[in-house]
Formats: sequence, C-alpha cells, structure tokens
Amino acid sequence: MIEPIYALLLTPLLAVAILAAVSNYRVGAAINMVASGLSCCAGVALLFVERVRGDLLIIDDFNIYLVILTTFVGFTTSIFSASYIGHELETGRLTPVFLRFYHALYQTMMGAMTLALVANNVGLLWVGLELATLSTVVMVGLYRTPAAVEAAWKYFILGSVGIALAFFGTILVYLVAQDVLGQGLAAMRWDALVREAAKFDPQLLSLAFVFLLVGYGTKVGLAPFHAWLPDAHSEGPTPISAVLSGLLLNVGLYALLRFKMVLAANPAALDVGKIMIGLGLISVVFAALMLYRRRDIKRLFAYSSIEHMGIITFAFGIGGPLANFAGLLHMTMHSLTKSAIFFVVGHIAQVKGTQRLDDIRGLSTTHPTLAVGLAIGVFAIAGMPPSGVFMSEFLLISSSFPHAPLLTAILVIGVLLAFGALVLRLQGVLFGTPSGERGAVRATYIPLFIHLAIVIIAGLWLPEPVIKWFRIVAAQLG
Amino acid sequence: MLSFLLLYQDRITATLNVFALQSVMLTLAVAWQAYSQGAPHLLVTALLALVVKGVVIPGAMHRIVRRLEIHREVEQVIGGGPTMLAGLGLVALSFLLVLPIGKSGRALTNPLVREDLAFALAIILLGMLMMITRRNAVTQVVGFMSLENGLVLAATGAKGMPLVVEVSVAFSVLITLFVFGLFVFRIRERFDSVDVGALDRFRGERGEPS
Amino acid sequence: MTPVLVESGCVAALLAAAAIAIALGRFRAGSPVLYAATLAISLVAGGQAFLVLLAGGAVSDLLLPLGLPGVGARLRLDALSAFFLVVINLAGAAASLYALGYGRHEAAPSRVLPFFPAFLAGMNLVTLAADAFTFLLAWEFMSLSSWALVTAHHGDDRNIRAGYVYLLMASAGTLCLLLAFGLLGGGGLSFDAIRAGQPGGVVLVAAIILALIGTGSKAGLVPLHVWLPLAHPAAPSHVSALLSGAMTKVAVYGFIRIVFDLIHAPASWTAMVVVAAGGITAAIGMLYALMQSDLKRLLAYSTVENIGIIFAGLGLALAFQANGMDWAAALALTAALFHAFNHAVFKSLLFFGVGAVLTATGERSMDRLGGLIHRMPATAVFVLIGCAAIAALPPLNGFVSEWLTFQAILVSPQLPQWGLKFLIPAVGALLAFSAALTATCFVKAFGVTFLGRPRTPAAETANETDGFSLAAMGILSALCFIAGILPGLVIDLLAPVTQSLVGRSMPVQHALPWLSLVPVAERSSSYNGIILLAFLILAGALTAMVIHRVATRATRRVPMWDGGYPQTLPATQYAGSSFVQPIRRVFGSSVFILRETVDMPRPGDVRAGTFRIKMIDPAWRFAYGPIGRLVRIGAARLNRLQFLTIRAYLTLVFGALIVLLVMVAAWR
Amino acid sequence: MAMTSSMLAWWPDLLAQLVQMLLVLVIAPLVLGITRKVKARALRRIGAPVLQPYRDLWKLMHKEAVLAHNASWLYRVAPYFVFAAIWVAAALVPTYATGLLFSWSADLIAIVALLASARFALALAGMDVGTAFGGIGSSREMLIASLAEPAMLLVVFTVALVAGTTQLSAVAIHMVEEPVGLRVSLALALFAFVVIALAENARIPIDNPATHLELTMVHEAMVLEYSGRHLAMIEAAAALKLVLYFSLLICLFGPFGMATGAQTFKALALGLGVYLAKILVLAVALPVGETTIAKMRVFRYPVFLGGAFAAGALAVFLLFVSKSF
Repeated sequence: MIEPIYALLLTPLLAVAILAAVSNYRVGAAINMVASGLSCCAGVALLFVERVRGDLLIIDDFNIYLVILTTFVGFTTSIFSASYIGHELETGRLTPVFLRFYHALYQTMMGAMTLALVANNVGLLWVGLELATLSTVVMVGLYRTPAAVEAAWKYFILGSVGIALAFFGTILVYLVAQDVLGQGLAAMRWDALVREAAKFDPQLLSLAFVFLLVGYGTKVGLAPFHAWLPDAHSEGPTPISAVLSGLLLNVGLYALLRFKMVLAANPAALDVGKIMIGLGLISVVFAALMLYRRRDIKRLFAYSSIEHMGIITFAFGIGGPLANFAGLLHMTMHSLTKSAIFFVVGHIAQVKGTQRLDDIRGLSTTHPTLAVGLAIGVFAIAGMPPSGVFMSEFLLISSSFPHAPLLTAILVIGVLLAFGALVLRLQGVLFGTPSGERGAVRATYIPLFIHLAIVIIAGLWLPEPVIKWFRIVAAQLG
Repeated sequence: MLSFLLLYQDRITATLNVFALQSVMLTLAVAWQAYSQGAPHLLVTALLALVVKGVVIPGAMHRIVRRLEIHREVEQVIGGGPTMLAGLGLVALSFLLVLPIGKSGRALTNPLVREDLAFALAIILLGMLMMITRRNAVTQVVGFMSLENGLVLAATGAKGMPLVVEVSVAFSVLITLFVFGLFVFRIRERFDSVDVGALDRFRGERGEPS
Repeated sequence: MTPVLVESGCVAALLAAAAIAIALGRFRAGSPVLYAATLAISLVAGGQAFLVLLAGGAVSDLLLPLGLPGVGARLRLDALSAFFLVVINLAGAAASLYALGYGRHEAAPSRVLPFFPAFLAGMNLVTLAADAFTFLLAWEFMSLSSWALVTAHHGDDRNIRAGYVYLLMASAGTLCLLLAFGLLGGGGLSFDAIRAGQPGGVVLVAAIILALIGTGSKAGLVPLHVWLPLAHPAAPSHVSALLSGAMTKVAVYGFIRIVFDLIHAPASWTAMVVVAAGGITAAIGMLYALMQSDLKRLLAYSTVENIGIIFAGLGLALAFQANGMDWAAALALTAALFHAFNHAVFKSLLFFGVGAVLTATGERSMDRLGGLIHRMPATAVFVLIGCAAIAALPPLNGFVSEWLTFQAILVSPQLPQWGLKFLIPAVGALLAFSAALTATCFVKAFGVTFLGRPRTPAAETANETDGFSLAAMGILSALCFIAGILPGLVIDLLAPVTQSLVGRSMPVQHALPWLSLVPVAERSSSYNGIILLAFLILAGALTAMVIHRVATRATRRVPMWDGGYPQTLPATQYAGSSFVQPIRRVFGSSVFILRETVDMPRPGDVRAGTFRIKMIDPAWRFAYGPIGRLVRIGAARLNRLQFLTIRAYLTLVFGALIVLLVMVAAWR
Repeated sequence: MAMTSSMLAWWPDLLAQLVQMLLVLVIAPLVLGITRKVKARALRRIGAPVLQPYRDLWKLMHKEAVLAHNASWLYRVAPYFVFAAIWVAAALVPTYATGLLFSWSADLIAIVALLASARFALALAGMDVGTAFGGIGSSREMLIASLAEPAMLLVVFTVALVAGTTQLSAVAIHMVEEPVGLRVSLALALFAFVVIALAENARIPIDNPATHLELTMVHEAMVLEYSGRHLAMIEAAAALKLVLYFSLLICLFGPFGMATGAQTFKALALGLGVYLAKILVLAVALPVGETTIAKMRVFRYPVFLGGAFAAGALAVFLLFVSKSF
C-alpha cells in the first residue's frame, strides 16, 4: 500500500504524461476526471494515516483540509469541464489539439497546487505556486482571441513579477533563518521556522514579509495587485475561472498565512496585521464599487472574488481565535461557492451564447434549474443564510466590531455595497422578459448542487473535526 | 551598478548588450561568492548565469528584434533624467532598508551578505522601475531579466541555499523566455507592434453607462 | 413533548411543506393542498402558543446541535415569543384560509407556493430563537423568502425594483442588528450570555441605536420605511397581508426582545428617541397614506403609521421603566402589544378585502372603482368593519389600544425628566392627529372604492369573491369586535408578557364588574366596550322602531338630486385625489414634495383638460437618492482603473511595494 | 366609585341615568330654537318661534324618505347610527349630577371617539350616492375633524393634569370640591375648547348652519341628499351635539352646583336647575358671539384651529411650570 501523500503527488504527474499523449478529447476528459478523482481519494485518505512531517513534505491541521478541499474542487471541476468542453468544441472555440494541451495543463496545475500545499519547504512551496501560475497563464490564453491573449499577457507579466518578488522574499527568509537553523534545507522547513521564529532578526524578517506580501498578494488578487484577475477569469475557459477563484487564490493565501505564522511567532517583528487589514479593506471597498459597472458576468464574479479575498485578509489581519476561525471558514466556503457559481455561469453563458449581462434576461422562465442554482449561489456568496459565508461573516463582524469599530464599519459598508451590486445583477439575469434562445441545457448539475449543498449544510452545522482543525490553526495564526 | 546603464539606454539592441554585460558581471560576482564561501556548486550557478543570461537570452532577444523589425528606439514614458533620479532614490531606499539589519538582535555572520543584499535589492527595484518606464515588450522582458539577476545575486549571497533554488531559478528563466517569446510572437501576429498599450483597444466595458 | 418542541416541529413541518411545494407547483390541485397544510400547521403552532400564554407563559428550552460552533442553536419559548407566535400564526392561518380561494387566481403558482411556507417558518423561527446566530439566520431567511414572494410577479419592472429596494433595506437592517449583537455579545452570543454580561455607557447606547435602526428598517420607521409602499403592492395579496400584518410585528418583537429583555437598564433619553421616532412615523406615515390612490400603497403607508403608534407605546414603556414606574411601563407596553395584535388583525383583513377587489375588478387604484357595495356586499361589510377598526372608532379593537396608549401618555407628567415631560404630550398630539387623519384616510378609501357610482366597467361588473376569502375576512372581523368589546381578556393574556419584561403587569381585568376596562385606577379612567355597544344598539334600534311605528316608514326611489343639477357622469364624483385636496393644500408645502400641474383648455378648445400630481417622498429626495448617486459616481470614477495599461498596473504594484518598504524603513 | 356604588345600591343611579338621557333628548331642540331666535333678534329679525325645531322634526318624520336609486343600506342606516352615537355620548356626560350609573363606561377620550365614529358614518353616507356635493362635504368635514382632534387631545390633557383623571364625573367632582381656582392654563384650555366646539358643531366661523350656498357649505353639503325621517334624525343629532358640547363645557370648566355628593332629591333638583340655567346662558351667548364674526375661507381653518392647538399646548406647558411634580 502506497502512502497517500505520494499518491497525491504522483497521480497528476502520471496523468500529465498520459494526457499529453492522448489525442481523443473524450478519453482525455475521462482520464482527467479519473485522475482528479484519484487524487481526491488520496486527499481524503490522508485523514486516516498518521501525519507526515518530512524534510520536504508536511501534513498538519492547516493544510490537510486545504488539500482535501483542493482535490475535491479539482475533481468536481473536472466533471464540470467534461460537460463544458463538449459544447466548446461544437461552437468551434476550441480544437482537439488545444484540448490535449488543456487537460495536460489542468493536471499540471492541480499537481503543482497540491505540491505547494503539502510542501514543508518554502522553496518547494514557491516552485509549486509558480508552476501552477504558469500553467494557468497558458490556459487563460487558450482561446487565442485578442482579448484572451491580452488577458494572458497581463496575467503573465504581473504574475511573474509577483513570483520574482515572492522569491526574493523567500531568499530573505532563508537568510534570516540560516543564522539560527544553520544552512541547508533545515532553514527552509515550515515547522522549524515557526518553532524558532522568536530568535530571528525582526528587521530582516519584516522586510522579507513585505516582499512575500506583495508577491503572493498578487496571486491572491488583493487590490492593488488584482489587475490580472478579472481579465483572466473572464477570458479563460470557465473551468479555469472556477479553479482560479476557488483554489489558486486560496493557495496564495495559504502561503501568506504560513509566513504570517512565522511572524506571529516573533514578537519583535513588524505587526503585519495592520497591513493586512489595510489591504483587505482597500480590496473590499474597491471591488464592491467595481461590481456596479460590470457588463461581463464572469468578470462580475471575478471582482466578487477580490472582495471576498479582501474580507478574508481583513479577518486574518484582525487576528484572534474568532476572527481567524472566521477567516478559515470563509476561505473554504468561498472556494466552494465561487466555483459552484462559475459552474452555473459557464452553462448560462453557453445556453445564452453570451457573457454580456445585458443580453441575459429572464433566466428564471427559460431555465429554472440554472436560475435556482445561480440564485442560491449568489445569495450564498453575498452572505445570506443559510450558508457558510453567512456564518463566517457573522463571526467576523460580531467579533471584530467591539475591538475595531471604525474598520469593521468600513468593512460592513463594503459588504453592503457588494451585496447591492450582486443582487441588482442577479435580478437583471433572473427576471424580466426572456432573451436568447430557450435551448435545452446539456449540463451536469451534480457538481453544482453538491457544492451548494455542502455550503448550506456548513451554514447550519459544522462537523466536529473541522472545528477542531480551525481552532488549532486559528490559535497558531495568533 | 550597471542597471543605471540599462535605464539610460534608449535603443533596444544596446539595452540587450548592456543586459548581457550585467549578466557577465553577475557571473563574476557569483563566482566570487563561490570562491569566498568555498561552495563549488555556486560555480554551476555562475556558469548557468553566464551561459543563459550572458549569451543565450541576449542572442534570442536580438533574433526576436530582428525578426520583428521593431523600430530601433525605445519609447520611454518618462525622460531619462527623472528616471535616473528615481533610480537613485530607489538605491538609497534599498541601502536604508538593509543597513539596520543585524543591528538589532542577532547579527548576521558576515557583512558581505548585507552589502550584497543591498545590491540585489537595488537591482530588483531598478529592474521594476525599468519595466514600468518602458513601453516596449522586449525592454520589459529585459527589465524582468535584470530583476531575475538581482534574485540570483541575492540567492547566491545566501549561504548554502540548496541547489533546488538555483535549478528553479534557471527553470523559471527558461520558461519565462519561452513564454515571452511565444507571446511576443503572438502579439506580433495580432498587432502590428509589440506596444503593450495597444492591447487596451481590446477591452470590453469601456465607458458604458451604468 | 414540551411546547417549544411542538413549535419547532411546526417550523420543520413548514420547511418540509416548502420543499414539497416545489413539486406541487406543477399540479393544478397543488395550491389548495399546500394552503390547507399551512393552515393546519399555523393553527397548531398558534394554538400551542395560546395555551402557553393561558398557562402564564412557562419557559421551555430546546438546544439543537446546529448553528454556531460552541453556541449551538438555542430555541426558547417564553411569554413574549408565545404572544408573537399567536399573532404571527393567526395572521398565517388567516392568510392560508384566504389563499385557499385567492390562490386559484395565481398565474405562476410555482413562484409563490414554495416560499409561502418558508416565509412563515422564518417568522416563527425568529420568535423562537434564543441566540444571536439563530435569530439573525431566521431573520435573514425571512427576508429572503419574502423577497422571492415580492418578486413573484416579475413581469413588471416596478416589482423587480421593489424587490431590490426591499432586500437591500432588509440586509442593511440585518447588518445593523449584527453589529448590535457584536456590541452586546461580549460574553457570548447566546441570549442568556448577553443578558448576563452587560456592556455599559456609550457601547450600550450604540447598541440600542443600532437595534432601533435594524428593527426599524424592517418595521418601517420613518425614514427607513421606503420599502413598504414598494414591496406591499408588488406581492400577492395574501402575502402582502403577511408582510404587513405579521412581518412588521416580528420586527417589533425583535426590538422588544433586544431592548427590553436583553438590555436591562436603558437610559431615559433613548426612550425619548424611540417616542419621537414613533410619533413622527405615525404622523408622516398617515399623511402619505392619505395621498395614495393605489389601495395597497395606501395600506402599506398606514402600516407605517401603526408601527409608529406601536413604537411610541414602546418608547413610553422604556421611559417609565427607566424611572422605575413599573405599573405605567406595564400599561404602555400592554398598549403597544395590544395594538400590535390589533394591527395584525385588521390590516390582514383590509389586505384581504383589497385582494378580493383586485381579483373581482383587476383594479388596485380606487379612482377606477366605486359602487362596489352593491356588487360585493359581504366584502363591503367586512372591509367597513376593518376601516372602522383601524380608524380607532369605538367599540372596535383599534380604539381600545389607542385609548390605552393615550392613558399611558396621560401618566407621563409624573416622569421626572423635563425633556420627556414636554416631548410626550407633543407626541400625544401627533398621535391624535394621525388618528384623525386615519379616519379621513379610510373614509376616503372605503367611500371612493365601495360607495358612489362605479367609475369603470370593471367596477360595474364585479362579482362577489369566493367563500374561503369571505370566511377569512369574516373571522377577522369577528375578532375586531371581540377584542374591542372584551379587551380585558386580551389584556389578561398579555399579563405574563409584561410581567416577564417590566416585572409588573396591569391589574387583572376579567374579574371587574360589567367586564369593563380599568388600566390604572378606577377613579382616573375606565372604558367598557360592551355597555357602549349595548347602548348604541339599544338607542339606534329604539329610535328606528319608534319612528317606524309613530311616524311613517314610506320610502320612494328617485334619481339623485344633487342640488337640482345632477351630474350623471361617474367622473364628476369626488375621487380619492380630490377628497384629500384640502389636506394636500394644507400640508403640501411643509411635509410633501409635490407638484400639481393643471392643464386647462381655453373655452372653445376641445382637448381634454388634465390635472397631474407628482409627489416625491422626501426620504428618497434627501436620503436615498444622494446615497445612490454617490455610489454611482464612485463606481464610475473607480471604473477607470479597469482600463489602464499593464505598465500602469505594474506601476501600482511597484508603488505599493515602495510604500510598504518605506513603512518598514520608518517602522524600525 | 361609580362602579362600587353601582354594586351596592344602583337604583338611584340608574334613575339619574335615565333622566339624563331623556333630559338631553328633550332640551336639545329647545336649545337650538333658542339660539336661532336669539340670532334672529340680534339680526333685527323676528325669527321663528322657539319651539319651531320640534315642529320641524315632527314634520320631517312624517314625510316619506326620498332615496336615490343607488343609495345603499349604509345610506339608510347611517342617520340612526349617528343619532344613537351622539345620544349615547350626550347621555354619558354628567350634566346635573355625577352619579350617573354608566358615566364610567366611557371617559372623555372615549366620548370624543364616539363623536368621531358618528362623523365617520355621516361622511361615508355623504359619499354614498356619489354626488359632488356629498364629496365636498365629507372631505371638508374630515379636514376640520383632523385639525380639531389634536387640539382636543391637548385640552383633555390639560384637564387630566388638573384633575388627575379623564373620567368626566371624577373631573366634575374634582373641579367642584378641590380648590382649583382660576388658572391661566384652564383659561387657555377653555379658549381652545370653544374653538373646537364651534368647529365640531359647524357654527360660524367654520361653517354656517343656515346657508345652502354650495361654496360655503360643509355639514349641510354632506347631508344634502337626505330627506324625511333620515334628515330628521340628522337634525336631531346635530342639536344633541350642540347640547353635548354645552354640557361638556359646563362639566369641565364650570361644574359648580352639580349634584356631586349624596344623590338626594334636593341636590338633584338643584343641580338640574343650575344646569338648565347654564345651558340657557350658553345658548344665548353662542349666537351673540356668532353675529359678531364672519365665516372664514376653508383654507384659513388651519390657522384658526392651529390657534386652538397652540392654546392647548400652551396650557399644558404652563401647567408643567405651575405644577411641579
């Protein structure tokens, strides 16, 4: 019996090799699904084996659920994309050749992200993230329309600058660590870093964190490093948008949080909380206002992703067990909900033949099921009960208001603004005289409604182990 | 440091040459590091830097430039003077940042690291400055490259940083080059110049009433 | 089988009904089945709560392993929730009964059926919730399901806009409540914990204000009332009845729960705020109700007025409580609760009546109706009773609760604070003013709609509505009478509630001779509905008999006289807008922003003259309009950021980096 | 007190009550006749005999009622209801004795509300046939009412502040037995009350009971369609209302001589005499006052009644200043 963690890493690798070879897209999609399913199983299997804590790899309370989440969403997304790409082929937006690319890259990205998550080594983490970014860059440019190329280009430049800065930050961290931990891999191990953080040079550590913040912040899509995000979401294939919003942002945030743990363990270092609060608030308010003028449905939800990343960053910036708990919960809920939204949006765009919000009307009369899915998704993401997002926002606001009334007030205003914009657009899409052809949908609702069901259940009841993990991690985050 | 030259240049080919020069300097620096730290594997990095950044990339860039018949002079957004001033400010800032390190708490073992950290920081910042002051895709690439140079400098300055890092650096640079070439090429075939500003034509939602 | 278990079972049943209704929506017979189910469930829930209230409001708890980690979902049934459960489920049952008939006319039942039970479930759950999370969850769920009902008829853009405004206001209110709970819940988010740990000073005040805003936005306090007149017309009539009759009461419940139960010692000046808000709301709401010609909008604004009266009563209770005058607090609180009950009854009744008119004629604007008393006699009688009740005319129930409120106001001079001394009589005058305006308003509403001559063919050929609707209206009218002539019974039912909230209850009433009503002391004031009613009937019948005996009873039917020059055109009758023209003239300049444009053709000119009135609610002009504009401008400004070049974005990143670096450099 | 006493021996009280009911009913037309006569004399006219109102009512009752075709049941019921309501209200105001059996079943506010319901019914009846006049009448009537009620409440408030009750008999007792003395606030309240009374009884300057010129009509326009016994009921109700307000005035501001203590026959007789005298005075004073002023335009009502409102408010606040709780 092989260790699940290696299965976790090897499955995508094998899949890439195979997919690169397979030319038939149906087979490719099938393999894609199988591979993602296997990694998902591997991820779940992690629960039942004892925790790994090696030189390169680590499994602890923090990343275990993120791994499961990532592989799970990857799995559902692969199911969705299987039903999605068929339509794309018919409309001729994609050719089998590109699909070959697509599937191979999909697995690359999944593997890279998993790697970044389970890495116990700052360098390895960085490699994984970079790999994931580059593969998504190519996928964003997949349609080869001018807009797509431009989006990919933008994504690429900003992404690689971010990468470079993050790398510099990583080097600095190593520099700061090597004095204490000695040279070599030892100085890059998470557990070691956190353990010894108190002894580090605060100045250099803070400097490092600034670079890491800007670098990985670009991945997370915080304003003002967000520029790549909306275009990349709106121009790439929808499954990729789902994965970007649902997973990549999370992984970037994960990296940031790991480093925040290190700084939190060093009392003399710069108080990063304030910076994160600032960035978070900027992102929330900015994104909320940007929502009002959107005409492209996918771009709309891309901005909503920015807003939520802002909320999460704010939560971790506030700190404290409750706020951190809320942040973690919000991370999870957001990735589930947002990917679900992108599933349904993808189908809507296909049946209506457009992504322009103005051309999508009266969905509730033409495609009730899609309409219901969209409505649930949007209300869930807007923080209406019963959804996990509501629970996390409840925790966050109610816990942070007494301590930071003014900041929380700003946050609340931002949330309200975003809510207004989303509902406005939602009503525009759902109601009114139907537009476009009422063609039948060939959509798989399974992933969509599985996600929504999880979100709603989580809004009413959280399983005990999850609460335990969150509590522990929240405590570590300080 | 040679980055100033980079900022100063107004012609692409010249820019490339200076970049090659910078890379060579970097090679020397890294080699020196290798010698001083007595870490032979850094020589690999030096060699890597020399070959890739000193020879291959400039060559490739020249080829691209030639193939695209890009008009020779670079359109700068800001004039040379202000750019230089900004560059000076950035260098000052980087030194300011690095100096206090080690004062507080445990001192870093050798001062060399600190200086070379300062230089690396400076190069990185200057590289970014270059990226944002130039319109031209190729020069942006060059700016990015010099940024990477700074990284390598810093990486090698860090004692005994495992090999995985250099590998990843080189790896990233290669992919970088590959994808850049890809995109420059594509942009070439889509638009009639590699002017990044031209891309804005293709953005939706401009000026639509709410 | 504790009561709370029964109630939560009813909630679960309602939710299940909602789930089933998704399937039922397709069948023809679906809607009667569903409404029958909701009727049954509401009766069970209401009956259980009634029993609890009769038994003196014994508290029963339930802790579900759901909800917030560490807190759990706590449900509790005490006197207060029991009373509001009675109110809600009474309205719910009536609405269901009504909908058994009315629901047949629904065009798209699949848009209404699933959400109706969900809405009821949400309202019930709010009153049961005993921790902040469950409370807000149910609260938002209630808003959401009712939003779906408001936008059910989405063909009309106005309905969509109504839904939007409604949901936005609701969400804003919820956020305010959330903040309030954040301030109160220092020690924990279960209500017990909140009661235990009391913040002091400015925090408490902020919490109270936030709670007032939060619940007020749902109840419709001016200037947070703007969604009512939009949302109530949009929804189907039985839903409008629930929105107006039940949901605003849930908001009142929320306010009482937070301010009276969770917070022990409110400052006296918060009472001033509440009283003033109530008085202003009452007057403004009624003035605007007067100006409406759309019957449903009129009822919506009148709901605003009644909410004002209720909040004035609550404010009085706060004032008395703050000064330790328990008995007066009990009186004021009883008045407020009694009025909440009454309003639920007669407002539902009136909405049902309007719904009947709507189905019979397809018209909601009174200026296109008239003479319906001949075509729909039964409906006319019930609506007349409703109008009389809401106009606070004895011997109906509306009068009793307003009378009690006035009694509470008459006690106010004993308050030590001068501010309150001077404020409360003024508010009392405002309430009297609004009461008189209410009479005017409903004379207009009933007179123009049911009396006179039909103004359109639709009104001429209207037919009486179905039996279920009439049954629902009849039951409610009967309640108006019973609560009016036997107020003592209701007040005694309220005793446990006030007992639990202000530690005192009004003197026991039902033991008094002649079943009369003595709020404070027999010497100061008393009222007896039965005797008045008996007197009226006696005197009326007596005179009628005498005259018919002694004098003649001969009558002759002729064309109307009208001062000798009868105008046969129905259009020459006084219409709604002309009826209130004097009042419009009197208050037009001060309260309303209105523009009258008269276009009178010169003699010999054949074109028709026109007369237009444009009225804008100042709340829109001065509060919501500017906010909307601000957001739009901000969005437009920021939107430029979408169109920068990559270089510019890089510059942003670079700039941010530099700023952070400088921060680090400076921080050391 | 009333209730408890009513428990013990309530026959005398019941008797007093019945006498009171009949009394107001009987004297109402007379009062109306007197006012008309006095007014006529003041205008240098002979005027109709004092007993004319009785004759009018009698005649009207025996005429057949003429109804419009589309008059509904409400139109026919309204007059009786109005009459009954006002009669009951009048019966509950202590006039010559406080020991009425049922006076406690409705306090001052309730009585005001009873009048309001009478007005409600009448206004509806005015709109029933669907004539322009009816509409005008109802509309203006309701306007006046809604302007008058706040002022009325303030008067009530003042009285309640002085007497500590809104129970009319209790107020009367308090005014008689306690040393209330002359208060500025009471005077102001009195002024406000007079204004309100004028408005409510459709007297000059608000309305002119004698005119049938459509522009000036308010009350008369509302009942323009009525005829026969229905009209008789309404006329009688109007007369009763006048008496009611007179007795309210007396009971609130000048209840001296009223039989407050033990209901001995002597005391009752005395009270009755005093009461009739007071009524007579008022019935003379009213038309005299009326002849000195002119009817005002509809849109000056707010100013007029606003004055009443101001007076009432002033009265309340003055009381706060004078009384220090």
